Amino acid sequence: MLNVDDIDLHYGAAQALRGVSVTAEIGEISCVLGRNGVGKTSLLRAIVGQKPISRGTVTWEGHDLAGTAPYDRARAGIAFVPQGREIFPLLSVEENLQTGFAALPRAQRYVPDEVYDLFPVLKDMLRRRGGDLSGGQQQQLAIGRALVTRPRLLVLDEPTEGIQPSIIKDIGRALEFLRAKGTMAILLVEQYFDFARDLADRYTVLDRGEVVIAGPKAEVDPEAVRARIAV
Amino acid sequence: MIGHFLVKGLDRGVAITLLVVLAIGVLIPASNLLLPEGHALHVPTYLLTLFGKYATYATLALALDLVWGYCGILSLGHGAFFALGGYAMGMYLMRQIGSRGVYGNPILPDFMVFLNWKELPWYWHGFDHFGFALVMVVLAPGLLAFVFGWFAFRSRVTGVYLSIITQALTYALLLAFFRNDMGFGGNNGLTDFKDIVGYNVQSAGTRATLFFLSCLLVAVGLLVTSAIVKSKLGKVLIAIRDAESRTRFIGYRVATFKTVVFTVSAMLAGLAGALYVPQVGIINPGEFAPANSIEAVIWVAVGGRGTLVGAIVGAVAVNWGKTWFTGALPELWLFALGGLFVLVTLFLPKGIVGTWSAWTAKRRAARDAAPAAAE
Amino acid sequence: MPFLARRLARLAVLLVALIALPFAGGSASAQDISAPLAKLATDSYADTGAAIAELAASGHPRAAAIVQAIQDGKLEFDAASHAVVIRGAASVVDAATGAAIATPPAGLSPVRVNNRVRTALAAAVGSLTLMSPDPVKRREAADAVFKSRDAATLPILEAAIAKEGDARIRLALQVARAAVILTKPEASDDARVEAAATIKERGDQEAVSLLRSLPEGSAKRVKDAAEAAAKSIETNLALWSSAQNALYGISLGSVLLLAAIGLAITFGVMGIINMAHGEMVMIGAYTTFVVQEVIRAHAPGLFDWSLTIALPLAFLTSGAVGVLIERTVIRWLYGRPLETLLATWGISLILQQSVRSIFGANNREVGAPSFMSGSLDIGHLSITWGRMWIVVFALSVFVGLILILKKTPAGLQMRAVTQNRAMAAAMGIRTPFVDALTFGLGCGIAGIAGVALSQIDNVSPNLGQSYIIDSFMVVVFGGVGNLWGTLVGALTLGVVNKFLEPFAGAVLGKILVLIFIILFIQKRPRGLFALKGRAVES
Amino acid sequence: ADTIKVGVLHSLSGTMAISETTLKDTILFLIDEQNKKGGVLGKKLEAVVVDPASNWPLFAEKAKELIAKDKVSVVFGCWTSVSRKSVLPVFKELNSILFYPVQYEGEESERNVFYTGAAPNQQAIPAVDYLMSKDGGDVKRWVLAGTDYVYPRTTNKILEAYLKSKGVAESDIMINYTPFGHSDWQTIVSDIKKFGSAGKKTAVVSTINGDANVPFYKELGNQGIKATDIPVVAFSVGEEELAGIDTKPLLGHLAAWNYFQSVKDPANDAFIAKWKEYTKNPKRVTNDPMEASVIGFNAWVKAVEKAGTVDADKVIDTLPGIQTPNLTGGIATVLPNHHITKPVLIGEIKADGQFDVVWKTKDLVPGDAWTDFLPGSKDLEADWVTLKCGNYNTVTKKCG
Amino acid sequence: MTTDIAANAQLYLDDVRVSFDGFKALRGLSLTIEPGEMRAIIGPNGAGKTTMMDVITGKTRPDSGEVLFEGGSVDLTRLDEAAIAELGIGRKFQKPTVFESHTVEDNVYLALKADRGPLATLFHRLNAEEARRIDEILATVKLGDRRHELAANLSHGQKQWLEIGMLLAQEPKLLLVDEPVAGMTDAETMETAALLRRIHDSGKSVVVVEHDMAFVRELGVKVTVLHEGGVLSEGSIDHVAADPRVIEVYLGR
Ligand SMILES: Nc1ncnc2c1ncn2[C@@H]1O[C@H](COP(=O)(O)OP(=O)(O)OP(=O)(O)O)[C@@H](O)[C@H]1O
Ligand SMILES: Nc1ncnc2c1ncn2[C@@H]1O[C@H](COP(=O)(O)OP(=O)(O)OP(=O)(O)O)[C@@H](O)[C@H]1O
Ligand SMILES: NC(N)=O
Ligand SMILES: [Mg+2]
Ligand SMILES: [Mg+2]
Repeated sequence: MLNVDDIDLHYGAAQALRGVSVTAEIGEISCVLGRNGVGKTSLLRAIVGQKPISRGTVTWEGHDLAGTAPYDRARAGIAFVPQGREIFPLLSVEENLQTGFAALPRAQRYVPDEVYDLFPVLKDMLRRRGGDLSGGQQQQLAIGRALVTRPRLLVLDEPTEGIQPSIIKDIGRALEFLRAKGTMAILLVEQYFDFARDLADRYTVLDRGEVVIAGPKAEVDPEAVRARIAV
Repeated sequence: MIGHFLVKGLDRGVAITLLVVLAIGVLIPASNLLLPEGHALHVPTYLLTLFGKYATYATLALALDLVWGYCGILSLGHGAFFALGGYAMGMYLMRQIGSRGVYGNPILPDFMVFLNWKELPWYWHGFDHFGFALVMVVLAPGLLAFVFGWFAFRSRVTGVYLSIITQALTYALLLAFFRNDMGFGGNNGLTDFKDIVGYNVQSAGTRATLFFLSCLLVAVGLLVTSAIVKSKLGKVLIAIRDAESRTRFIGYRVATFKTVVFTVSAMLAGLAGALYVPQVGIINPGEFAPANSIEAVIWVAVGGRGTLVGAIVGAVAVNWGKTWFTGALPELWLFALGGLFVLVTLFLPKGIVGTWSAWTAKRRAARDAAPAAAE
Repeated sequence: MPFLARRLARLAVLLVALIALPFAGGSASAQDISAPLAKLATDSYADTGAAIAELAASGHPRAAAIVQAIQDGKLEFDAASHAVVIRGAASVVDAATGAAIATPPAGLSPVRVNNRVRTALAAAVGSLTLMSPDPVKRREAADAVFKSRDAATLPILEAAIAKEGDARIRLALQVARAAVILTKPEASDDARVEAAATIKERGDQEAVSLLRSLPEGSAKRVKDAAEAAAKSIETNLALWSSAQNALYGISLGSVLLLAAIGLAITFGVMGIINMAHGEMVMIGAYTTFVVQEVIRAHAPGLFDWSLTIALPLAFLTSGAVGVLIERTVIRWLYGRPLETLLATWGISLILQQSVRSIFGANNREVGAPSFMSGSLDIGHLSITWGRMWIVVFALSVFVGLILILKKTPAGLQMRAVTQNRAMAAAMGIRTPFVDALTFGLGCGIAGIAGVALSQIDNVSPNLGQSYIIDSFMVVVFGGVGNLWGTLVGALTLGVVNKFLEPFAGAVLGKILVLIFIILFIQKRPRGLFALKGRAVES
Repeated sequence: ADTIKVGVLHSLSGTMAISETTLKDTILFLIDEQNKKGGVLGKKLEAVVVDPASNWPLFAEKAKELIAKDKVSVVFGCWTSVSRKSVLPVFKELNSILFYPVQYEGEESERNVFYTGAAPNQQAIPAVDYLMSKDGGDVKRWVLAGTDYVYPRTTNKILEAYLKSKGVAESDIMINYTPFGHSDWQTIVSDIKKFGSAGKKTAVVSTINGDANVPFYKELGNQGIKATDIPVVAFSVGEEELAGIDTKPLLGHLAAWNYFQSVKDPANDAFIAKWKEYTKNPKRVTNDPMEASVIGFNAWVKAVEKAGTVDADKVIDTLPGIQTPNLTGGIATVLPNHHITKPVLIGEIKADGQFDVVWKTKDLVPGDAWTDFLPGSKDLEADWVTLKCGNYNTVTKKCG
Repeated sequence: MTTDIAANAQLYLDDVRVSFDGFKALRGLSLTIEPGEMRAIIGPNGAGKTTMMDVITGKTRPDSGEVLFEGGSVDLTRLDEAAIAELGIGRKFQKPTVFESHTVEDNVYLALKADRGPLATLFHRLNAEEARRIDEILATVKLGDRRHELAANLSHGQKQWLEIGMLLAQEPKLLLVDEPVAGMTDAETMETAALLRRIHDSGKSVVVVEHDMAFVRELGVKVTVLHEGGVLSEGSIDHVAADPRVIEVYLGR
């Protein structure tokens, strides 16, 4: 399980996170919510190792991740679907997916069928360059690419952004399926509240870099959350 | 506009630099002319011309920084404009020699005589008039930059592609001027000048004047470029540098803007070249060498790309280092200079001035924050 | 060349004598050779040349040995006594008799050889070989007669033609015979017209010159036939010459390709404006030099293998320097591509000066293994073996590199890392390792290019500087980030250059190529093989 | 000062470092030797070395620095003509002395400069004469190939005029220019081959300079152009350049110089031995510009001793007439036109990278500043002793 | 008659075709926007919505077809991006692109409607009216407190807002808005809808591309559904939402 404990994060002199704590358990979907610029992405960057934290700890499966490089975190089973898709523009769709092989033992270096089941469009476009895809197609590719690494922690930053309604539903079903498999912890950042509410086992609401609401689904009133992010 | 700008627009660094440059422009020649040779503050003549050369390099760096630092056009051929200005001046100086050449030909420069040229090529006409030469000093590089820029920017040649074709341009000019058949003195270029507007180029007074003019050109160049970058035009240039196509989508004609600054920058470079030639006493195709243009880029980078003052500081610092190292460590100076470049990139990522201003900004922020914290 | 002709005439007489010898029952007695031997002792090139001819004409049994000794630099003379001796491994023998001399004179000095003497030697040795068992020598002999056109050789030529088994050599002999007949005013017009036709077979520039240099007063019929033959050869040669130009172009293109291909990785793929690229090439060339020095000193027999041995070593050396540079400098500059220009320029200065300090400022000698010497002739096309191998080598390196980049996981990772370093790390790719590997690969490839370029260019501290601009031109012209573009770009520039050079000259040709690049980029602002579409803009 | 400063102005980096570094070493070596002998005028000599980095304006700047800042008494330096042209105004203005040790195109005689390398009449013309002779192969057809700059251009202009005066037809002369550092010689070498297959004995006169020579000779060797077919006589290729080439395929090609390392002479042998010892390199070669440096240096030492001062004006006036042995058994005399007398030697390349001297002028040839074969210069004369002028016109009887 | 339609339309696309290396991104797309009309465009990922905007703004040249502006008086396919922008067509990009080394404020300042020539910009001074407009726009996009910060330091959503602000600053006649509410909270989504409606009410033509059905519903305007480079369905939101083909390819069950 992932344990983010009381972390601070700075961009130069500006502080983006103040004493933030979050957890994500295997077999659960933890949702992080908040308005624009409150620090959601910053939190995820701290977890995947793209941005160093200035205080606190991030532990994954009992190991403190301090000083662990992003690629070693990936190899430890953490997969990331970033905001803005971050597709490798000049690699073909297939090659984009294959970048995930780096974190895998030789025997597992193939693209699992569930990726194509979930996003059939990728199968049609294997040879097209990632950068040529439409925005929504790229988003699908980003999620598919993360799944290739068979993660034990899946970190998603606004995965529904730019995706057509039917596929958002598919993604929702897929996340439920992955949760049900019980091999994976899922940390989901979302603005699309209805989508988050349907999936969340646990909420964390951020405001101005601080946690303002946190707790398991049962203990948190969804409407309070909705109100909090509507300010 | 200039008036308004002088009052309001000039930031402190630029203002201080202006004053320093002008002060140097007056004090150094004064010391050279007025103080006796042995005096502690006497600046010897060879240093005067050396500093004069640095000043012209500083102007070239300014010109380059305008297009590279602010508009993202990495020109690897700016030396070409400098050299063209230099050749225009050199042709004037050559014509001034008159019949004092070794062959005593009143019209033809020596190199034409001994290669059996019978008459002056057409493009040499007019250069006996100082005014005409002066016009050509800005016109030749300006026109070349305009035509080159017009086509390249219209075709949306950007990034390294542009850099490399500017390099191809200067390289082609190098080879062309190098050809004796071109009538510019081939590899030897133009040299052995006698006088300029009637004054002996080697006389102390001429040297002092040229030095002063070089400093003045730096000052004017700095004033003009900082007026440009402070204006809305300057902001557009930066926008083009950051996101060219986005700039186009909000309605700015990127090609026009680029062509304009590129041309202005080339003209400034041409003026610098024109002052360079009488001070160093020779202009030859070597000035078109791609390596020279790359060096100019390096001056800017060392001083701090996108900081006008940095361009000046970089040009002077690198060249002073080069002068010093080539004399003091003739066999090791490449290690010293090369090492300097590596260290600057690693430890002063924004160049000397860029890093300095980031540092002072930080201190100012800390100072501003301190009273707030005390409240 | 009357001198040559005269001498060859004498040789021909000798040849006739030699051929006739067996049939005549060996009654011919050797002449006295004291006169030529005396000439050899005067230390005058003119006398030496004459002496060689006389020796060859003498039919003296010692003649061959003496001529051979001059050629080997073993013939010595004593200025005081005019004694002429041959220096053997352990002893000195009298040139005229072959008898060993117990106490050779003290002031012996070698009979000196210059071009004039060398020509005489070649003729003497060569013409003795019109019937030589060695086909190469026979062919050379035929060419010698073709050039001399001496009527006296006709009988031997005819004998040689009759005996010749090799069709090509027979043709050469026939052409030589035709040359003699064509320029012999007393031959019949029919024979001379026929000769013109035979000479046409030779088909080269020399044949044209020959056909155009008929003696005064030749019949119009003969002149017309000769002119027609010359015209036809010239038309044919013009075609060959375009093909030859194309071949030169491809060869120059391969050199450009080799020089640029490492840069296609460090600059094209990684986006580092690598001004130290040329120095990586230079390091490869110096590695070759060191390898050859070691081989010369310790295992001269391996010299033909020197390049083969140098290749992996150059790859490793340049590659290692590349990795070192990447780990110490470049890695801090990702995301600041323009600053790589500054840093690598500095590095390039340092590397140049290092090499200058270690190896000196001068050129160093890198020799060619035997398989790279000489030239390969196909029809009227000619390409030197060295360049031929460079073409082959450049293409192999290219193919290898394409395979690495497109077909291996490492290649995929390299491309991923350079396109989006942060995301590549998030996918589990060890970015520092891949960065170092990619830069090392680019530099290593530059290093092996250096091995090849050491064969055709200076091995000096400036070696890199002379390729850096061309390399950038090629990569950019072809389209940054596209290896195929680099290939086609290099070959195009090579061929364009070679087609411009004959009429524009080398300097203007180069200027025109640069203008061509500038104009071309206007048409295709992202190079020959431009990547298009959204993928590029993002 | 308790030392006499001697400036050394040779490129130690950049394209010319290949050639010039050796000359810097030579001057340092000579200074070392001189100091062992007690220096000059009882003072030790002190070298001031700077690096003008193959950058022509930098030559002028460094020359100023040497004279004005370091106050050197004399400067040994420059290789290319353009570097000399660049420093000329400096030497004139600051009135100092430059010894220029490289063969050059002539057309110059300056009061402050002493030219110890060959003028065209001390190299080019004798070389052509040799090739036209029986010994040289009775050459009838000529390729004049050079790097496109003033030295080759002028030399070829002179040669062209000279050849025509000897009755060579226009169509028997091919002139070709290439850029500095030209490296792809395929086309040109094959053109030469073609030009040479016209049935007349053909030779190449090469004024190809610097880096371009190695690829040129490599291509010659590979295309199989043998010296017995088409000899190449070079004016800028010496032992130093050959050290970078495998010379076996080049056997018999020629060079015209005023000195070869292989010349058997006691002075030369001694010099070579000391040089190798000084450089601690038994393979280190010597060459013509080195000899010119040696002559220049020794002449300067003699002149200073004779004048009893290092004062530039006095030394300049003392130098003409000074005689010093050259390394090939003759005596170099400094002439009133500031050039010197030299023997002309033709050497053939040997397999070991050395030259075999195959021809030599009987007498020393005095250097001629203004050639007799160009219309603009045939009336000019230089004489700094009686006429006090570098370009006296014998027709107008005026100076300059 | 097509010409009649064109003559009355603010924007007129007829049979526009675009292909990339053989892939047909637009296959005969026709669309007419009336002056002062607001239109919502939806459609599956890859349907060609962004490509359509690329065609209108001059980024992509169509292989064939007509793209006319202002009653057919201007052929947009012959103009470059800057000229089209100067005609009064503004665009918000799907992926936010702002001038990262300019402050938030300067980003808006550069976008403000004004003479775009080099000389005019050289001598331009920020006047009071412009300052007021900038304040107003920054308030609208809620970036007033960050106006002096570099745009590079904004979060993803804040950049989206800044893009909208820049679009407003241009005061275009026709606004093309690609996914304006991606990454916004539900409340912000509604605010944005209101903002667009206000702009529409002031007489501007607006084309909005979105996948957020709640937002589209809130706009309450005619909806065009694109699919595989052509129009699949058109009408009110309720109409298209009930279209089984739209449900099949887009909305899902
Ligand atoms: N340069 C290109 N090369 C190949 N295919 C391309 C290129 N550009 C766009 N496409 C394809 O064209 C189709 C249309 O893309 P477009 O971006 O217009 O879709 P969209 O409707 O905006 O989708 P989304 O809702 O996901 O943003 C997509 O399938 C995309 O992959
Ligand atoms: N590279 C950066 N440099 C400086 N400040 C930054 C940087 N990236 C983000 N910030 C600031 O840090 C704060 C948190 O940003 P973050 O990207 O984490 O927000 P977010 O919650 O993900 O917002 P959004 O919903 O818009 O994606 C914001 O105020 C933003 O302006
Ligand atoms: N003077 C010369 N060789 O340039
Ligand atoms: Mg975010
Ligand atoms: Mg889209």
